[in-house]
Amino acid sequence: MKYAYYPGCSLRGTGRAYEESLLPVFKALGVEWQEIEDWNCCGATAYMAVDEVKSCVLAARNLAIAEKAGYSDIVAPCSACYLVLNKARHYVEESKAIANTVRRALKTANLTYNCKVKVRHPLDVLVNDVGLDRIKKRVTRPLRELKVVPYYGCQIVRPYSTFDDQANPTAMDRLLNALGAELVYYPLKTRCCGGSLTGTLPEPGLLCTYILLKEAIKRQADVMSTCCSLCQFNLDAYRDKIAAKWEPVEIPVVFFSQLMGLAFGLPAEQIGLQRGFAPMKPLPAPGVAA
Amino acid sequence: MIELTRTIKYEADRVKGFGHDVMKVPGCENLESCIQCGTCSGVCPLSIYMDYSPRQVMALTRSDFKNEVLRSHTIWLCASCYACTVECPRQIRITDIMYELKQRAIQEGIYPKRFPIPVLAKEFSHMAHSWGRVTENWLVMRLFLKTNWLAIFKMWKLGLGLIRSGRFSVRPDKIKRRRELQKMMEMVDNVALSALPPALANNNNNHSNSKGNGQH
Amino acid sequence: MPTKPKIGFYWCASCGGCEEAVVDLAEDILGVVEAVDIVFWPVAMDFKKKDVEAMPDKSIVATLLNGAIRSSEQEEMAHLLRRKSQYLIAYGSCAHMGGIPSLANQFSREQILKFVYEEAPTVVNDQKTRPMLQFEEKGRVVHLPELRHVVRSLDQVVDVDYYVPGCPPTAKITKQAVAALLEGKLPPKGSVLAPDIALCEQCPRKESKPTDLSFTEFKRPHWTKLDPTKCLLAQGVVCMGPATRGGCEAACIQGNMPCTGCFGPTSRVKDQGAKMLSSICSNIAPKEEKEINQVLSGIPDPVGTFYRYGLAKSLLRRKVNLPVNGKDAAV
Amino acid sequence: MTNGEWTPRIVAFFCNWCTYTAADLAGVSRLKYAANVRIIRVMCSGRVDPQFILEAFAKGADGVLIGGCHPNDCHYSEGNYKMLRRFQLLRRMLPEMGIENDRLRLEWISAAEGEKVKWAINDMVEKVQALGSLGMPGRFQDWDQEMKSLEQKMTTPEEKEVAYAH
Amino acid sequence: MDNNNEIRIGFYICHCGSNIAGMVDVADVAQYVEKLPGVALSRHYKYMCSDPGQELIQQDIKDHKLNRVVVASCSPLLHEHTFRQATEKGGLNPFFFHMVNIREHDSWVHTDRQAATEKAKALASAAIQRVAYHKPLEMKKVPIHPDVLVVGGGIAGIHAALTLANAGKKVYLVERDPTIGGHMARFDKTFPTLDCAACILTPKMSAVGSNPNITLWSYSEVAEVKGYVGNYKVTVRRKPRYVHEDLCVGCQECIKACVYKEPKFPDEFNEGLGKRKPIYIPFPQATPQVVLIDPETCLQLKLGKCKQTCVAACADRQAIDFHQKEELKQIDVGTIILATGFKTFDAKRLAAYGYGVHQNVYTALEVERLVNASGPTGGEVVLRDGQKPKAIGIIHCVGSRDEKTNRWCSRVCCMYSLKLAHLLKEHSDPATEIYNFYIDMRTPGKGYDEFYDKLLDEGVHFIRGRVGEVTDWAFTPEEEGKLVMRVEDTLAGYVRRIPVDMVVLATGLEPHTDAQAVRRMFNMSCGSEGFFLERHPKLAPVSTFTDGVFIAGCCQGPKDIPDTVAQAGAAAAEAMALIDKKYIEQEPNTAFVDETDCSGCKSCVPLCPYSAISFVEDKKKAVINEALCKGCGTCVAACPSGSIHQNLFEDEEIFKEIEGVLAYD
Repeated sequence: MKYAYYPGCSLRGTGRAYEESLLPVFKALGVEWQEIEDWNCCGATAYMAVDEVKSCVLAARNLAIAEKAGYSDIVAPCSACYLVLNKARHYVEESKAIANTVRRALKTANLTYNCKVKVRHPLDVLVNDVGLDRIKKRVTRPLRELKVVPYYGCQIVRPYSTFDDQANPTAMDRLLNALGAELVYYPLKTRCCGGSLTGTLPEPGLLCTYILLKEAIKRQADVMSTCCSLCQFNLDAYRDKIAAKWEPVEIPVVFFSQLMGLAFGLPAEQIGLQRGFAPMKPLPAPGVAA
Repeated sequence: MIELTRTIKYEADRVKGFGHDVMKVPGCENLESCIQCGTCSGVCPLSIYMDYSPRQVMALTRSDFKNEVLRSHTIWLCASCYACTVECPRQIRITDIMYELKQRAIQEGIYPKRFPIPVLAKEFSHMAHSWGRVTENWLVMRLFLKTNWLAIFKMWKLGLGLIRSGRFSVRPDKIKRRRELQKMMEMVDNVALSALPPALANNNNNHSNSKGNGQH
Repeated sequence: MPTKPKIGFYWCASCGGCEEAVVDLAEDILGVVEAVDIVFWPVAMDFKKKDVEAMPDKSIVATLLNGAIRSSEQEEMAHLLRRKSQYLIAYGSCAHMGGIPSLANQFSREQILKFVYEEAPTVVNDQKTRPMLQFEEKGRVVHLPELRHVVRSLDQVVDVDYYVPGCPPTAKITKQAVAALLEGKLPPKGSVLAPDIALCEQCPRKESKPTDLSFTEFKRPHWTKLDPTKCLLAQGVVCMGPATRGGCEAACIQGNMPCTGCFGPTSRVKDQGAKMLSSICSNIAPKEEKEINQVLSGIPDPVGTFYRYGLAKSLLRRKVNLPVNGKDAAV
Repeated sequence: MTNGEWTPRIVAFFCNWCTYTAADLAGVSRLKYAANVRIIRVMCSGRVDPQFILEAFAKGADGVLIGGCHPNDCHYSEGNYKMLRRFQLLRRMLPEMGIENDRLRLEWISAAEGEKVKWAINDMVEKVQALGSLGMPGRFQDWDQEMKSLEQKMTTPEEKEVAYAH
Repeated sequence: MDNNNEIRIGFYICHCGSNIAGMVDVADVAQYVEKLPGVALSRHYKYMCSDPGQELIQQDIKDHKLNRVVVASCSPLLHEHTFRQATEKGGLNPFFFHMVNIREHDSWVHTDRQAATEKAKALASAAIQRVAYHKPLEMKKVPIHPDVLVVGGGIAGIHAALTLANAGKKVYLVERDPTIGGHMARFDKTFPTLDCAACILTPKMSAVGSNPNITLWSYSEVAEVKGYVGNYKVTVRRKPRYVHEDLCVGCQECIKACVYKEPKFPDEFNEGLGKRKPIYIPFPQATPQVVLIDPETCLQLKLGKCKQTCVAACADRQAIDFHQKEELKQIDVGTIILATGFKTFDAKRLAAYGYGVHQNVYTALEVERLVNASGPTGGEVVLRDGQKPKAIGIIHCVGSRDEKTNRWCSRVCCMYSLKLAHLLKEHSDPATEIYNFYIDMRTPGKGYDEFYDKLLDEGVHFIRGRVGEVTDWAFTPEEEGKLVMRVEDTLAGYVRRIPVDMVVLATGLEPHTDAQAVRRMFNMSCGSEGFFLERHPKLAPVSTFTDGVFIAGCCQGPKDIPDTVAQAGAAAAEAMALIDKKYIEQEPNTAFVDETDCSGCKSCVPLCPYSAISFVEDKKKAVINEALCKGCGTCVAACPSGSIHQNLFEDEEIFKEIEGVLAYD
């Protein structure tokens, strides 16, 4: 099966390390994808604050393009994109009024959307479609000595829990386990990182970030693993400010796909590891730790 | 001298029909069944900074206290993490109600001057609308130009870091068929014209009941 | 010389089988001819409409009319014969319930004409010529009767005294009817002159029907090798016997074919098809929708199966959304 | 027809144990639903003879709603399955006779599901409203209009007195 | 009756105060009906079900020579019986009556007066057309077997069984667990009187054990139920306890002698907080006083290898039998009382409260055992980590009033939380802080609100707010190592973080997981929430839609002990009323075959779920056994030649009803 790939704006900007690591990992596992032709911004949560219906239309255009190209699944790595595309799908299904407007808007571009395309997160694809067995087989450099905090963030499980438990998601836990990493119990795995506020109301946003980083350090993790480009940026980028306000919180924050790349033996710079502000300590050479 | 404000509410302070209007919006219907248990506030990671707790926003909305709700910080503090929506024992889609309230505040221009969130939302939608995609550093620059341009200089270090780590886009990203997208949006406006919301309600002598910020 | 009772025969929309059935009385027909004076029988004797019109009202003791009412001419003749007869008897399934011709009630007049004159595979009619109601040539005007939109049983057009069921009625019930008429031993008006009990009662295969029948499939008789001794329903073939008035002595079953219902329902049933559908479906084995439908797929044409002879007299009479009154073109 | 505006007339056959009781519950709970449905009580949905359905249509119903116990819940073990099987064939046959599927509906409603009575009735009324009137009695009259002129010409006043057998 | 067969119908429409008249123009309906054919008289009256209303019918029958009666009022399920009686008292056969439901099906569910009035006219016209076809009938009488089956040995089952047995009825009491006593046996004290649950329950338990009229089958389940009211045939599955009940004297020597010197396995009775051996008795006052062996942990039963020290200890009593097998018992009873109780909500379903993750989060039932003097800690409040809590939070409504789990209020949690707060306070250091987190405090009941007042006086904190999460991540120094409860104190208007040592979850009550299977077995209904459905919420609260089957206690819905006992008594009384009457009258709605019409096609025979239809070989006709027929009418609908009829639901009657409801335009 070939997946329609929807990168979203942030994977082309601050979150480019996500794409840089995810696509090679997909390739290594034989997952086939094709980027959606002329995709547009999903609207993100900000657009919903301006006009809910337009935000649906924005998202639906992408779904419609994928549907027209005959795809059944669209992969959206950014949690906000994942949520918004899913939300558009739900609204079109549930509300006649919205469905009607969306249909008419799409029609101006000769597009239709019949809710046939499912919105998937790469974690879902990797754990449920590819399967942990196939992933395990591909691991050449198990991450045995690495203590990892699995951080999911909010929008991947909320409000639509399509592939994992809403209160206690485990897909990334299982995935990291398969890579050989040691998991750190982390009760904040779905707590909001404050990402949508940091740019506008720094204090509340930074506090959210600080709590997450502090708790990860307190629980003696080596690295935080995220599955959302906005979470990663937010947790990674404001350390100076947090240090100035509270205390230094030095812990690398990477994408789960980067950890997969490491475990698959891909070179660090090919999977964007150099892009983080808090550098990850290089792993000992294979065999040393094992 | 202590400064006194009126805190009692008279019926004239209500904007009758406001709650009803909100509850008619798709996704906001369940608000009717709120039992004021406070779960939303209990799980909200941002509730520590809110002037009204999410629970209070629900109660005020339902009771037509439109001015209080639209002026509250709460709606802007909502980071849309959906924790309240998922935990609510009445399955009220609180986050979606917050969106609805934000939209109304923006439509009616009720928010603090130079308050960055609505500006960001507008800038974001404008960029998404006209370019089809959003380039984050461009967005942030536009935001600061419109709100607090001095802040740009405070951000120099982050910007530099982004440039160094190759995460800074110099040229904005755009889609090919921008006209197609705009036509779609125009169609939404056409559809919406036939169902315009009631004219902006006139806020009468409202004495905002501003409470101290519940900082931890 | 005492006058013999006057009898008439007439046919409307029918295949001629009923006329054949009268002839099939064989030597007994002579007895009938002996006993009565046939004053009208266009199939066999040369009478004209004007001869009938000339008769005094009620001067015919009984008219046996067969065939459904399909055209204005048939309708007119029904009225005429009604007026001239003391007893008007609907003879055969078509007059009784609409018969096979009333299956046309599933289609509009336009659909039928179009098919017959333009679309049927054997038709060559590039000009799309159709019969006209009126045609004038060299000063002579020819009229054709108009085809009605709706096919009707006789009693949907005029008042009917008795019914002799069957497609065609058997010699036995015809004789019994004529005898009852001549002897004046008639049941209450409106009766069907056949036993008011379903066919199974006289079916030779009754014994072979199990008491725990449940259907897991339906077979079509022309695709199935049928056991000539076993109940046909027990063999998975839709046999209308349980929902059909007896009196035919199970002629079809004797020929190893299922009953198709030509004698119509018992007096206790308003809609023969609905009743048979109810009975058959109740006894289907599966409980899941999908499996039920799988079993029911063995009945590809429910209307044709359950209403083969009685669509005109069914509760709905006709496909309900077909046009009438010249609003033909659409369908 | 309230205020001259057409609204559908729906005949419902509700089983005594589940759906009829659920309709009572809807009443006790003061749920509000469309007034277009007339409920006829039968002991079991298995009692619903397809003749009743056709008769209801023929006598002027725009829709027929049948309510029975949920599968496995029939007070008489399996009466509801018997109705389900008839319903499946009727759903194939009625469209062939020009009656849309939305006009005949089978719902499983347990005694506790007053809300479902409300929903089923409102939903059905909405769907039948969209289909418009079936109006069989009127249609029968329309159909027989084509016989009127001949009938006028051919019958004496006394004959008209005689009611036709149908 | 009358000589000339003229139909003379009396029509009565009831105002039901304003219940009907408020939405239906009753005078207009009466006027409309008066003009319908066959109607001799048409009236509207304030309350038809009142004595004067009924007398009106009786008088009219005499004065106006009525021979049919139609009443348009409430649901026939409510008052059909009343009006049939009135018709009978007026001198007519009671079945010359028909009832029109214009309250539940009309006035209460509509908002447009004109539409509601038109509907009432249509329904009335249907009844008028139908009633003319009614025939005189007689009620069917079914004899009642005097024995009773009580299912479930909690306080409800115990009370019902004792009530019946004391009245001289023979009772079979079937309990799934090894002992009767149910949930109540595990409670420490009962609210609001704080009397000890065991002290008031165990005398009743031993009374059950010793009552000669009660056959107690513990560790048993009902496997099959056949038949109908008055004559149920029930199969009971008796699970093997590997100990002969009649031989065991309850000396418990075997337990002492078990090869396991110390109790090792989680003890079900103490919610797993204590330990037991493979051979055990659930608790000291268990009834019957008989030990049992758990095949999952017993070495002999699991591995086939053990010294069997227990057998030796039992000596010549020879009560232990490792080869005991499951047994099936058949019994005949006339009536059944179901008192199968409830299960508590599984707190793991609410991940936010961390039950099963954080070891110091407890369920209320665990705390009942923890504060009980004969419980695993001897009544001392000691946490799983051995510490004594200094701050305790009790969360109300766990698995109640929540759309995502259970929608309903479990009714007892507020009161038992108050009770536990009191007991925890009593059993802990006086400085211990106890917080109750509630949404709404619900304390209706005799002495209940006074109990709440008492707790307020005792210094227990009450915080109005549903707890958002219980977590172990600390933000402030005083939170380190504690469980933190994050909640909005909705009355103070602040979101608070409260560190505690122990969290108690007041879990709600829900139906047993097998409630659906049980109700199917007994042919009953469940409400949407899964509790057994009563025949009428007000007027028949312990009856079900199946005659002769009654329900009591929490299987019908959450309730406290007094209400449970009251229901159990009521159910016993209902059963006794049937037994002592010796028969039950049933609707004569049976089907019958008209022999002259039947063709013997046999289509109907397999349709009857009660095998009431048989094919009589010598006549070659189908015949219906009236005693077996339950009146569903399926065969009537399916008879292809229209030769089966059903009393009260004749084809013509229904055709007329169809015509009638469509007649009004």
